[in-house]
Amino acid sequence: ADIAVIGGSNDDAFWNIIKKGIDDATPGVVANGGSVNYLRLVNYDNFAPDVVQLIRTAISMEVDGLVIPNWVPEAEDPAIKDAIAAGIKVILMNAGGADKATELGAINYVGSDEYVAGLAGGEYFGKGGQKNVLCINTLPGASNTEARCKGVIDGVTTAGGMGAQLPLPTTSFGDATAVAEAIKAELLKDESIDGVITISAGDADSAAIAVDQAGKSGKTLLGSFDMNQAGLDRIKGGTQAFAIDQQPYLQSFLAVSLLAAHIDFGTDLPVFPVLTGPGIVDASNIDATLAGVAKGAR
Amino acid sequence: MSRTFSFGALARRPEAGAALGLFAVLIFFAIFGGVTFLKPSGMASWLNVAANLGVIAIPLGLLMIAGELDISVGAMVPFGAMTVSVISGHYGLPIWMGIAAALSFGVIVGLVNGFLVIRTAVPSLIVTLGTLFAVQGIVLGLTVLITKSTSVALKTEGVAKVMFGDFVLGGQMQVMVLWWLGLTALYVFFVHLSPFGNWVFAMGGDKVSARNAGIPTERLTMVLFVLSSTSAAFVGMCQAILYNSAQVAGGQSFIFNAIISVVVGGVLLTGGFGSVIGIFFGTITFAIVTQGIYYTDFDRNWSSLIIGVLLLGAVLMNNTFRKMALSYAPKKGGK
Amino acid sequence: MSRTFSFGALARRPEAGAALGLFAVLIFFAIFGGVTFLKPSGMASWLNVAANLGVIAIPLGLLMIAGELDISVGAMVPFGAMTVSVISGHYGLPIWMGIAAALSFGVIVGLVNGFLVIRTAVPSLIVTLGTLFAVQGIVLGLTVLITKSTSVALKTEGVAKVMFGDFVLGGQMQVMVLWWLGLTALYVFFVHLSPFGNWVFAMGGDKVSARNAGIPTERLTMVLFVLSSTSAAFVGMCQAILYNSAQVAGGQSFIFNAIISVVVGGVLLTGGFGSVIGIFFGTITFAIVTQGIYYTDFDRNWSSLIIGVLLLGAVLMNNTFRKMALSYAPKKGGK
Amino acid sequence: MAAPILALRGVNKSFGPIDVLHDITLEVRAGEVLCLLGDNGAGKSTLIKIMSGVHQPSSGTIEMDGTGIGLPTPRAASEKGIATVHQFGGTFPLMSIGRSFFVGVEPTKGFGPFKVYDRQRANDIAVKAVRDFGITRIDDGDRLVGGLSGGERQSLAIARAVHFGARVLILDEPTAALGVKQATHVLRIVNEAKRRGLAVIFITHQVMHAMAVGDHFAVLIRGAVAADFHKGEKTREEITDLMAGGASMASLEAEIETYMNSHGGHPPPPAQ
Amino acid sequence: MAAPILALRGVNKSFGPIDVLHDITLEVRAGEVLCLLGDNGAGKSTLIKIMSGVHQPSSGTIEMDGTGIGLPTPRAASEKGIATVHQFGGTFPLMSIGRSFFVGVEPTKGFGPFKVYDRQRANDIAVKAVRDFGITRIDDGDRLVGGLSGGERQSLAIARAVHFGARVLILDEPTAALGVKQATHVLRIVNEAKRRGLAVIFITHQVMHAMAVGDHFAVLIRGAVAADFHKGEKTREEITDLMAGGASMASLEAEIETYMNSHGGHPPPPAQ
Ligand SMILES: Nc1ncnc2c1ncn2[C@@H]1O[C@H](COP(=O)(O)OP(=O)(O)OP(=O)(O)O)[C@@H](O)[C@H]1O
Ligand SMILES: Nc1ncnc2c1ncn2[C@@H]1O[C@H](COP(=O)(O)OP(=O)(O)OP(=O)(O)O)[C@@H](O)[C@H]1O
Ligand SMILES: [Mg+2]
Ligand SMILES: [Mg+2]
Repeated sequence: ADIAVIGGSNDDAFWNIIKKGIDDATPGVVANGGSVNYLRLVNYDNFAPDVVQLIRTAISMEVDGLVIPNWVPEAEDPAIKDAIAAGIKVILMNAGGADKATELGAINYVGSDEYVAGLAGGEYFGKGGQKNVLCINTLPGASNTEARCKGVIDGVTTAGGMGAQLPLPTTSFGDATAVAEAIKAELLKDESIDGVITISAGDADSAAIAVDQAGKSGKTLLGSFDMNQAGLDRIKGGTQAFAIDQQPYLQSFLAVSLLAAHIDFGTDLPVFPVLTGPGIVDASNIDATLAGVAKGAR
Repeated sequence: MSRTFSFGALARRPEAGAALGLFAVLIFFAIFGGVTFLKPSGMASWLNVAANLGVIAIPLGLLMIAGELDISVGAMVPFGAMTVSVISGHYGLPIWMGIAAALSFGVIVGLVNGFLVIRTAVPSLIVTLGTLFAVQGIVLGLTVLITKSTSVALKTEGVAKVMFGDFVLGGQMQVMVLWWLGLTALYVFFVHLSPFGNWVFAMGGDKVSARNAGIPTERLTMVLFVLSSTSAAFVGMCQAILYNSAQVAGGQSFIFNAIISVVVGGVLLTGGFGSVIGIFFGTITFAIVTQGIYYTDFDRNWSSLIIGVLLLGAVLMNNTFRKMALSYAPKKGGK
Repeated sequence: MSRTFSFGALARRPEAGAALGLFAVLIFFAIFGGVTFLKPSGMASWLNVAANLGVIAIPLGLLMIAGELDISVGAMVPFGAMTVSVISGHYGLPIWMGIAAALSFGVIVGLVNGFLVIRTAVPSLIVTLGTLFAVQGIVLGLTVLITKSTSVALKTEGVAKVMFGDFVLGGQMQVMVLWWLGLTALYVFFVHLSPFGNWVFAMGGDKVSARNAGIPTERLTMVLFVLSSTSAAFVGMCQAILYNSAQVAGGQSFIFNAIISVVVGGVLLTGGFGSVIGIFFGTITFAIVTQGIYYTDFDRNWSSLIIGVLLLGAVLMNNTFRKMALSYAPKKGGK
Repeated sequence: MAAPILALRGVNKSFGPIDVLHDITLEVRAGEVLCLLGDNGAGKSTLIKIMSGVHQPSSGTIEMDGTGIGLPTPRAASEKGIATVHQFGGTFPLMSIGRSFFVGVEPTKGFGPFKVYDRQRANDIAVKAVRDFGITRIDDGDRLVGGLSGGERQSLAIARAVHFGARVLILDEPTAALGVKQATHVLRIVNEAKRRGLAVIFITHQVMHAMAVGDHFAVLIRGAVAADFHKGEKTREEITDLMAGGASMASLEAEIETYMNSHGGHPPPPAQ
Repeated sequence: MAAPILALRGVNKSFGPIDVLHDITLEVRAGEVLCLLGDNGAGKSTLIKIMSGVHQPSSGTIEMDGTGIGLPTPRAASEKGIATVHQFGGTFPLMSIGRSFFVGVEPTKGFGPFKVYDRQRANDIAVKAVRDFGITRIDDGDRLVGGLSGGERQSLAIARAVHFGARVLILDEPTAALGVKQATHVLRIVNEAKRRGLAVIFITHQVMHAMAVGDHFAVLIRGAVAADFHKGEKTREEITDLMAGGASMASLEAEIETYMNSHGGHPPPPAQ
């Protein structure tokens, strides 16, 4: 089966782990005479139109199957319906959810949900007794990052605390110091902040410094969405509380394998939806995670 | 027109380099991208990208021919999208009101840019960098203030949907492609056939002399800035209607992409030289390069490198052609 | 020096507008930002941002004084960070090798930029836009090829950590602040006291005349491009050491931020006018505006708007001062 | 005799605090060449910019055929038949000869909203005008102006003004950068324009050129008309003195000779 | 007699396929003014650019004091005592008078790596040099060049060349944009330089200026030396003809007079 997978930007670490899952699933597809094509956004600047453009590109390639995150339902749904109408089998991955899959006629949903992942993070803070959590959004306005922060805020609120989002202007995107100093400033200004979570693993590097600089190590817990080596090192060293992991490797590996088997052999998985996360990586499971990281799968 | 064919006359046209570049890129991807790349559905894939970019690139290119630059288009795309979504999506007012508002804001920002450039002698790169940030701030601030969210849904039906945000010709091609072709034809008429175009070139060549020659340079500057920011707002608006939603973020990639298309299209950054057809070719070239890579087996991670090398190559080629144009003398035997 | 104080002489210095702007911004945030903003920890917050930006902004400003522009710094920051992380983090080679490699790549990209600008008559905006994309592509492609990831961790200890990526003076201030102050002093010496600086101004004023006057303009252009891209690689390298990790993405904000700082600092985009101290003030002003907002109660969503308005205001103010400088005549009673 | 085509009455001009022109009254008649003389910075260019609609006078009036008019823009001036070649610029390096010639007054064909620029006609007229001017090497109106020599470009600008100068032709130092042959061409053109009944205003720093074509001379000194006289009313030496801003100078050659002698200058070595 | 300070022997120069200079042989001696004459585009500026290190000859040699030298850069030329005022540019509008004067040869004080630009000395020397030139309105070396008039700027550029021109001073159309008074100043400077024993190369399109200072004349026609003669060897009319590129022309005034008459030109209207 010829399968197209649509994914996030080239320089986004998360979507490179997705690529690892795809690469590992590809030999199986190729062995049965198929191919896998990973279509990625160049950047998140023109998000919805670019995603839809990729769906259309996949349709034009006349693939048999499509693995697609449903990030912006209003925009993507018509295109996904067109794909299904053109006879393409679709699996939603990473974003969308079971209800959406049913509604669109996709064969399954593999993944987690940005909002649910955020919720899990918020609850983790709540359990730890954190009362005032700040969600650092370095890409304000993008729907996936907004959903993450919204989930965190809702999670903390249900647990009896409160949360807020800190949107950073584009002038600080990619400048680790500007991000760090912005977080530090907020921590200095509002003494009661006892939890900080960043929407990406890279921003957590800045946040860790900011917490330290504000003199609040130990008092303010740090969490992050997604993870990188430096973040895991911090978790192991105790300067970061946790990272929310969607286990992206599983998402793409399972989605591609399930879809190929469905098209080639007519198999169906009774599990619906297939949830790969959110998994929380903290001191309790850090060693196993580090082993996976070494192989590029986490 | 009535002259006989001459290779020299052809080579010194501003679009000569761009046409060659387009040709090279087409061949390249036809070989490495396989047959789907050239099938109607494959063509639609890069034509759609080219259309959205091209509607912005042509007026931006005219500004560059006139010696100015407009960075603020990067904020006008989300501004246009958000305006129509807030008015017709969030408030549920008629879609025509949203469209009118989006375009009016385009006109207003263009007037502000033009006014600041004319009144202060500040280079337009800096002025529009200022309005870029200001408009970004306004879009984010107002949207959150009004809708408590940064993403607003919009449902459009009827004529407006068909006119601005639908697929045509077999459901593959965005209606934007038709707008793009129509607008390109209009621009070609105005820039290369009507007297108006001559003024733009004269302004880019030497602004003081142009004014002394009786050209209303200030009004023309205004018109060009209005054209570019309204076009950007128009693209944003159509995207919101097509994709049924608008996000606050985004649009910034249009800045560099449009500049690249214009320069690949043979326009001189310092003004006074270029053509609409060249920009048209440049936009298609850019779209083919960015989309074509999906049809090949190349590692996607190298796409930025390919774009960078393409840009440098195109600029060097255009440079060669421009030198040919300047040193061109009609007779072979002539002194 | 030996003259008596003169308000006129003060007002016509390139940094006059920048100094006034800095003063205005300081007062503004001292009022709205409360006392934490001016405490050592608060000051460190904007000084750190200013330092990272300033190390890039000054050489970029010199390029702008010399009539050129370098957009590729936006890719050099992640390039520098990634080089040191891959070499000393991924491969585990000595940190000094990573540092040397990062700086060498800065030199190489600078040489490529300079060479292309000198050899082809293409404006440096376009040339460096090309290298921006090319370097971005190389960083992404190579990093993924080598490390299978886009984020690489780096653990540094000992002298290198202290020298490049640590906190000093009570643990609040990045060591980069010291680098920045030291480099600024060096630049002030070279640009305003040594003969070298005169050459930069002459080049920006009229390149052909400068060459005819015996200034080695080509070598100078090379040096300036090398300076700017190496400085950007240096900042990236230091950030990687400080934050123990490097990402492929990011760095692009440095482009516009540095240009804004330079222009707010009173440098003329068209070349030939400006000062290092002005850029220094401009950088601090920019850092205060972007960081100061976190100490106030303003809605963070409006920060872009505030930055845009600041930029426009500063540019207009500088314009006024420049006009004063040109029309300045020494004697009040003089004809 | 007839009323002057163009007249300034009590015109003042200041840029902010700087007064550049004081109370200028000047007339120019059909078939007459008015030479505007004066030192660097005397205000000659500013004066003719007022007559060509580039600047507005701070006070005073402009009259055409005896009635007061306004010249709010360069376009208004050219519509009234006043054509000007300014001191700097005037051509567009990257435009074709035809387009450059017709900038701002493009010839069109077709009708209504479908009026299109008539490239063929523009090229033909431009090439003819330039060739009439003695530049016979130009025969293709599509050639870019940037490929022409400085003298050819200057000739193009003057040919353009002559072509559109229906009634008044203003030339600001048209011969400054030209060689002897080209300068002679320009002087010939000035005479030809005069013969056709145009009023010509001619600015130059070269006494010889002024004497060769001028009928009427006006000398500006520090923004005021210091002298206004007709051909034959003053000697060449007097005119030279006036052009030098009123400083009394002996004849140029004589002065230098004296200077040399008084300094014991080395005489030129004999020929080898 | 002494060997020429500077000599070109069989110099050719082409830009790509375009031959601009053919086999030029030319000498200039101490205390002598060589006037370089010729039509627009004859190659005068190209020739002096070779002598000032801007361009390299395609073939041929440059000799100084009888020995062959190379002038690879403008800096090499100025180190050998050759100072040039080029036809266009030469000053920097946004720089101070002092800095602009010393561009490329900044005076320093201090020692070793701490040599700093000596602003006070640069300003004093620059102001004095310009004032010696007759521009007495300038008394502050910190003023920006952009605030000076065109004539003042040109004077600044020439003053600079005179100051640094240790042995050879080259002036490319220095009087083209100048008023009569300023032009006289320049001619006086040329004579002063000659008196001090400098060799001067002077390019002009104005016969009168050439005759006023020249000891030795070289005429370029289409890139070749068409005539090379000394003061008094040719009449003014002959020189004018040569300057016009060899076209035989009657005296300018006479020619125009004739033209007028043959066209029945309107005589100037009588004085009012
Ligand atoms: N736009 C302006 N703003 C301020 N001052 C000006 C402006 N234009 C001209 N001036 C001043 O007015 C005076 C007269 O300038 P103008 O150009 O008319 O002189 P000119 O007689 O044409 O001199 P030249 O023979 O050198 O061309 C000069 O001192 C000049 O600096
Ligand atoms: N860099 C160059 N490349 C190609 N051609 C050139 C270049 N520089 C000069 N030329 C050509 O060489 C010829 C001589 O030019 P040059 O400037 O030496 O003339 P000139 O005698 O100084 O004329 P003018 O009196 O107008 O200043 C011209 O035809 C010119 O177009
Ligand atoms: Mg003038
Ligand atoms: Mg010349």
